Amino acid sequence: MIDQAPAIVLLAPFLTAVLVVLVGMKYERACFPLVVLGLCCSAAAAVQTLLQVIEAGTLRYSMGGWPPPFGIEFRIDGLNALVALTVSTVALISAVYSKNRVPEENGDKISIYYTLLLLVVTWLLGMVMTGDAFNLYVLLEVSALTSYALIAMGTRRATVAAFKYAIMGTIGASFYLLGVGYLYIKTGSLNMFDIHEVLVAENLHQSTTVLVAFILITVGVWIKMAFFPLHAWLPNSYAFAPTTTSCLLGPLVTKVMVYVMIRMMLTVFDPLYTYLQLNWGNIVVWMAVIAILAGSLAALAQTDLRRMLAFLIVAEVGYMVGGVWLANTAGLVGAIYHLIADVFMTLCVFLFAGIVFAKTGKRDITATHGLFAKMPLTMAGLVVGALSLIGIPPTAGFFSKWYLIQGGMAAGHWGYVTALLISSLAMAVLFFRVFEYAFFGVKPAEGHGDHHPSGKGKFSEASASMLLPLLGTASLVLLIGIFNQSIVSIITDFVGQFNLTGSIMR
Amino acid sequence: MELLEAIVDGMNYWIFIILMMIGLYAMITKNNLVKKLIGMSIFQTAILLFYISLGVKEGATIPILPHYYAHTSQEEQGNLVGSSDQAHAGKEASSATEGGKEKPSVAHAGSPKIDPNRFTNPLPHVLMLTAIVVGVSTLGVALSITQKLYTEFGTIEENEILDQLKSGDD
Amino acid sequence: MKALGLIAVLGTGLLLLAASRDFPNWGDPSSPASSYRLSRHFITQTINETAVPNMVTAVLADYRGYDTLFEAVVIFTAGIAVIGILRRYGNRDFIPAGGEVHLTPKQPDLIVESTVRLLIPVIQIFALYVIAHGHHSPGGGFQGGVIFGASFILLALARDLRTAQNWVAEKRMLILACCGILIYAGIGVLCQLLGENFLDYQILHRILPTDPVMARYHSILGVEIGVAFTVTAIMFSIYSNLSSNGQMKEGI
Amino acid sequence: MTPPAIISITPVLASLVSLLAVIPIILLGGRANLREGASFVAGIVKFGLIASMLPTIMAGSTIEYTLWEIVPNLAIAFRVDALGMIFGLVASSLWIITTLYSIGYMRGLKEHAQTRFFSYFSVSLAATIGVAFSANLFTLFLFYEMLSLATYPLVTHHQDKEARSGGRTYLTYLLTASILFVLPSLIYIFIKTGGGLDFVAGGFLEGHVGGTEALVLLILLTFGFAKAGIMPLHSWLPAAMVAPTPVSALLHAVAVVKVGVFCILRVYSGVFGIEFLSDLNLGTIVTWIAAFTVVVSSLIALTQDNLKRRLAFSTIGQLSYIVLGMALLTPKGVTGSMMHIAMHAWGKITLFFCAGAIFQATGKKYISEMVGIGKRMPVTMAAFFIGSLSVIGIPLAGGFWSKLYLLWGTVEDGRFTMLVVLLTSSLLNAAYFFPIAFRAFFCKPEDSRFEAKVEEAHPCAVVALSLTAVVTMLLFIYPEPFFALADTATQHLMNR
Amino acid sequence: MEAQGQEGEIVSQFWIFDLILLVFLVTTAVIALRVRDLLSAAMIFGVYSFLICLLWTGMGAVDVAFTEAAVGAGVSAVFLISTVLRTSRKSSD
Repeated sequence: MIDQAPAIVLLAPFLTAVLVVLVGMKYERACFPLVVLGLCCSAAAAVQTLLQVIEAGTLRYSMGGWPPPFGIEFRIDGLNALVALTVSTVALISAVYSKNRVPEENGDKISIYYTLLLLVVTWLLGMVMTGDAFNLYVLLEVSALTSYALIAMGTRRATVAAFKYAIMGTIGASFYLLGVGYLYIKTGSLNMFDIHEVLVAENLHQSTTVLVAFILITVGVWIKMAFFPLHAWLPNSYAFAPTTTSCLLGPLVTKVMVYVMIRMMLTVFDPLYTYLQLNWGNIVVWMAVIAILAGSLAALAQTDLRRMLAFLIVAEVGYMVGGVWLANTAGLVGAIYHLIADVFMTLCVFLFAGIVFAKTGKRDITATHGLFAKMPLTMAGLVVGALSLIGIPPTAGFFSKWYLIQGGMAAGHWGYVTALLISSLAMAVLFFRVFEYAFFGVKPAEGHGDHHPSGKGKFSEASASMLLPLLGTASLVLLIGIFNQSIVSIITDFVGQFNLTGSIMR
Repeated sequence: MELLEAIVDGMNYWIFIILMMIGLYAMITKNNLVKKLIGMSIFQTAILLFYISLGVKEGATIPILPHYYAHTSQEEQGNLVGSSDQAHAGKEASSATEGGKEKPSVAHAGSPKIDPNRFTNPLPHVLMLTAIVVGVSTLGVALSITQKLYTEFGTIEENEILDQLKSGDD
Repeated sequence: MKALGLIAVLGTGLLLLAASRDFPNWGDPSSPASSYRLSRHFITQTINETAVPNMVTAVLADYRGYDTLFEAVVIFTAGIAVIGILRRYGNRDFIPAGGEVHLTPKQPDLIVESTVRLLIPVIQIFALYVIAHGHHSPGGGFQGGVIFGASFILLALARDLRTAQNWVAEKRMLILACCGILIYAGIGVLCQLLGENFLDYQILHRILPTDPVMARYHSILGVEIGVAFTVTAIMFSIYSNLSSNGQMKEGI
Repeated sequence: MTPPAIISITPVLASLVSLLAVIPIILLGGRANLREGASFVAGIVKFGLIASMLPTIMAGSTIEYTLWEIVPNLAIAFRVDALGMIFGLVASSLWIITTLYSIGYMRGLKEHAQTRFFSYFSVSLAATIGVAFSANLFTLFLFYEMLSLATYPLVTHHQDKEARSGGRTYLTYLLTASILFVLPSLIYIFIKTGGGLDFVAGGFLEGHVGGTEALVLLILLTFGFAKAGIMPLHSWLPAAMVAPTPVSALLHAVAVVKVGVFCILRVYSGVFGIEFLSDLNLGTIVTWIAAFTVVVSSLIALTQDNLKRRLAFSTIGQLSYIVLGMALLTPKGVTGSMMHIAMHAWGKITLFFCAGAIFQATGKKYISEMVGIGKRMPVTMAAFFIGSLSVIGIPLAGGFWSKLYLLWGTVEDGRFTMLVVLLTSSLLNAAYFFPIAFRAFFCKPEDSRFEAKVEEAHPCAVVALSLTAVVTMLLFIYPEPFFALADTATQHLMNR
Repeated sequence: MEAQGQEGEIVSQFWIFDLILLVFLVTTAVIALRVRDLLSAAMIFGVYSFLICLLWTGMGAVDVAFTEAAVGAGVSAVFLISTVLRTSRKSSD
């Protein structure tokens, strides 16, 4: 009996999406439970896959039973399995969160919205699992396509942003496609692992074509992940999209693209090629430094809460790109761990922003006025997410920064280390500004006077479907931080196969 | 004549690059949204052109087996593949192909052995079929966004939309 | 913006040009893309392994069937996305910012209508032929589906969107699209249920009265039909949304 | 001589108990008496737990417990030694008294959000004890950050404009310094030593880093623990005086600032090692920085009219005594600096209690308004006088002993400049404290209300401040426990 | 074998046909982007698609050509036209 878990990870949300269209025509209220059920199956299968990978090493699943390179193959190692689990968990959380938001924001298109949501999850999962370079292109383009729709279902600013995203996203995906074509012309293969074998066996690393392919793929992926000078599409898209959309796409899309970059750099091209032969690490890390600083500073200048968070994503992308290009184990482990940690902490703050928007109808940072008194649990969720973004132990964000800084120091790249620290500070300023609004919002009667005993009546927390995901994510951020060793050991196993310099301190 | 051939040889690559540059330039600089999208389509077809070009083989025909191949080999395949395991057969077949590489042009009409040089490479075609579909889907979605923008802003000129956003409250 | 765009474009062009000197000769049969075992296997072995003479169809629907499933879902996604973005339900008084676009009302034209009436069945039969004959000639589910969808579009263009909608209502189209996807994915899942990988058609010989190779052959046909369903439905759905600006009232 | 380590969970419990106390405090939020009862119980349990470890530590042993290995080679681990014990004892005993005092103060002023106040108070204490009992630099850093964050709501308790700007300054200084200076040094040390951050009596950095690196690390770590208030990173302390007085008292005279100097002491002794520092002659640089802070802050204190601000600047100076004593790197100096943690804590908290009591009873904040106040609040002002004695270092109060040892340390090292600095600063201390007490008792009050009969603050507050004043005097007569602990610690550190 | 010979000849002379097509292709692409009337632009884009479909037939990619004829010259053009009619025909550039 062949193990089907890897396929189910993908098929569950996909088939549910089709069902949601059919069922949604008649019974609109059945959509939400169906979505949650589908995503639960997916998450369970992802857990199963991860466990198998931990137990038995790389897992292979040939679609159509054709052995690679003839067919398309899933080759799931620790990295895929971890990221897939992350994606499906986030999808599940956002789906639960969407229960009240979707009817409110897109009341007449509930089933359509849910279908698109499930489809985008399918695409993202597919991207994470696939071992075929061309298949990845299809998924890349289609996940973007679905995102355009999910974003364009928001306000009119979101529509403008979606168009911009459509143009830039197509350019990015097309660059990637060209890059794959350039690889194909030299190797004749499309399977990622097979391409790598041919590249090594025929010593194609000297060829200009392969170099151009590398540049095209990297630039294409950078556009998609909003790496700093190419980030123009991101802030407005995530700031003005429907709440659930930004909760789902904001954390995931950029991170999945970082995964694609890592996969391309390490698995398709060789680390020897990307790190040693090209030797661009220094330049790219400096670009990452600029991205981190620009993202953080731009975030400081925002007054719109979600726009501010969107700029944080730009900064976080800089973290990861820099970490990967540091070209040592600690940096790479840090980048991958940060990928996972950042998904949850970004999700946490986006969920918070959504709750604030739902409760107050305002997008501004000042909308958080006095929330500590009114919604203490919600604020607790935000505090965890924010502390993690700032990098305060024992949240997940601290440990990712810990490894990244180790990587930066081991590579002797002090600019990167400084940028990380400065951006931590910028985030501290950002979030404490929010905390201040939330804390000082209620003017106490001339500073004194005990109004606590009557305080219980004025609590007005968000509904459970919004609050529980936030608290769940917050506790995940803590758990990922506290149990970071087990995650890091999976990542280390993955990174270990590339024999990079500088092991992480044991 | 040789010079001409040299040009002709690289011609498709040249044209692909030119078309791609035209499309990309239109995507970046055109102000009208529909124009941007036309540029996008041209950009995408340029990439298709590139892929198809690299599948071309001198002296090869379309990747559809003529009838005589099909019939003979269908008789053959009864004992070639038969009930044996599929993946196993795949391996066998591929090793047979490796052998064929050393002595090409063994193919003659009627033989079940197919000369790979007689047919164009089908793989880029398959890929580009998918890419066309993706392209038209993107175009459809982008056009619907354009229409939505028109209903919301009353224009499909990018600068006018941005001006409205700057002056507007939302 | 223009200068920046020009620089970006020229940069990309130069980059691509730089590599093209390194390319194998035009049409060289020994270029890596053509001589690698992947391409050779597809050319020489498809007939043995799937019994389909059209290699493109075989590779599309079998070797890379997983990709093609997504190709069909791409179309499906696009259809849903267009509905999501554009569709406006109900008769709410909605005045777009640009004002209502008034097209000149369509005059019934005898010649056009009769021609179309004559043409549509022919087109549809041709579409069916393209779908069914995809194994032996160019064509397949996707092309056939587009042609089939185009026949409805033609109807809507010649008569009116409402007339076409009477034939194929919006919901029915969506159901058709879903069915297409379900046929495709269903075949894949069936293979899983029989104990093989997703989309591994050869195992279907257990329930089909054929050997494994012919099982592949027939499954490819089934898959193509699924694709055709989806493409037909979605092409028309996108068209009707785009041409009526999401109102589904009057087309162009 | 390595004393045998005892594995016991007691230090963890000691830190946890006040963290857990938050739950009953929140649950009992509505009923003030029970809520504060819970605080009390937690305080007493905490003190009991710490005191129960005292005999073991006095015997020269240590108590260790590794809670959780969070990153390979990096654990949240606890270890109690003599140095940590001094600090733990001071902080936990003062918590009980401060709770008593804050009941009086908060009720007297009818402050809002008292539940929140007591909850964060407990959390801060948990963090403080965590710092005291950390076994490695990482755990130390963790609790250090926790303390910064937990005290923020306390500092900004009034939630008005002034509190906001004060809180901003407070967090900006503390977080900036710790993230920019401590964290990178931490990781750098981690990489250089190949994964060791555990405090070792003689330091573990020797052989891993060169002279210049050591200097840079030393400076980064000295300034990074900005809670120690070494100039120029001191401005947060006066700014944080916007907090309610019990907070200022416990956190800014005792817990927070002492955590800062304690961290510096720990790093000097446990990371660098006294011998390593003196080999590289790095102590001198720090003594100069500290000496500068001592003199300048005393001069600034002279010019302050706001009593709490004057106390704040006095604290900055006194903290630098401790750093200075450590940086002398002589046995007597180190002993003196450790004792000064305890002695100054008792003295200074008395002074803050008095300032709070005055404010609560009369609403006066400025020294110029306090002329003749001794007639109205004799107990408070008497306690104030005793507190001043201790801080200045005059016999009859505990501060005398620590200052004596500090002076002895300078002589031992032959650093007469430092001797002069210490003496000058003592004079300055006297100059800014004595006039207050003098004018309170012997001048004719400008405010006629002071003529009236004796009217002290809320009884809880008075009891608390009398208690600390008495203890301050007792410490002069019987400094034995702290002296013995400091001596044990010094021997342990100096003899490797 | 006969068939092969014929094909070979066709291929050897194909470049003239190819060249003409490619020149037309670039021209139509430029015109489609230059013309100010969007309806014309959409039409010319249809022509462009048709040309590229011819080119692909010449290269032996019949399936792709078929698809491009149906999708590019057919459906895409209709989509573009319906959008143009539903929005505005005029373009500023």
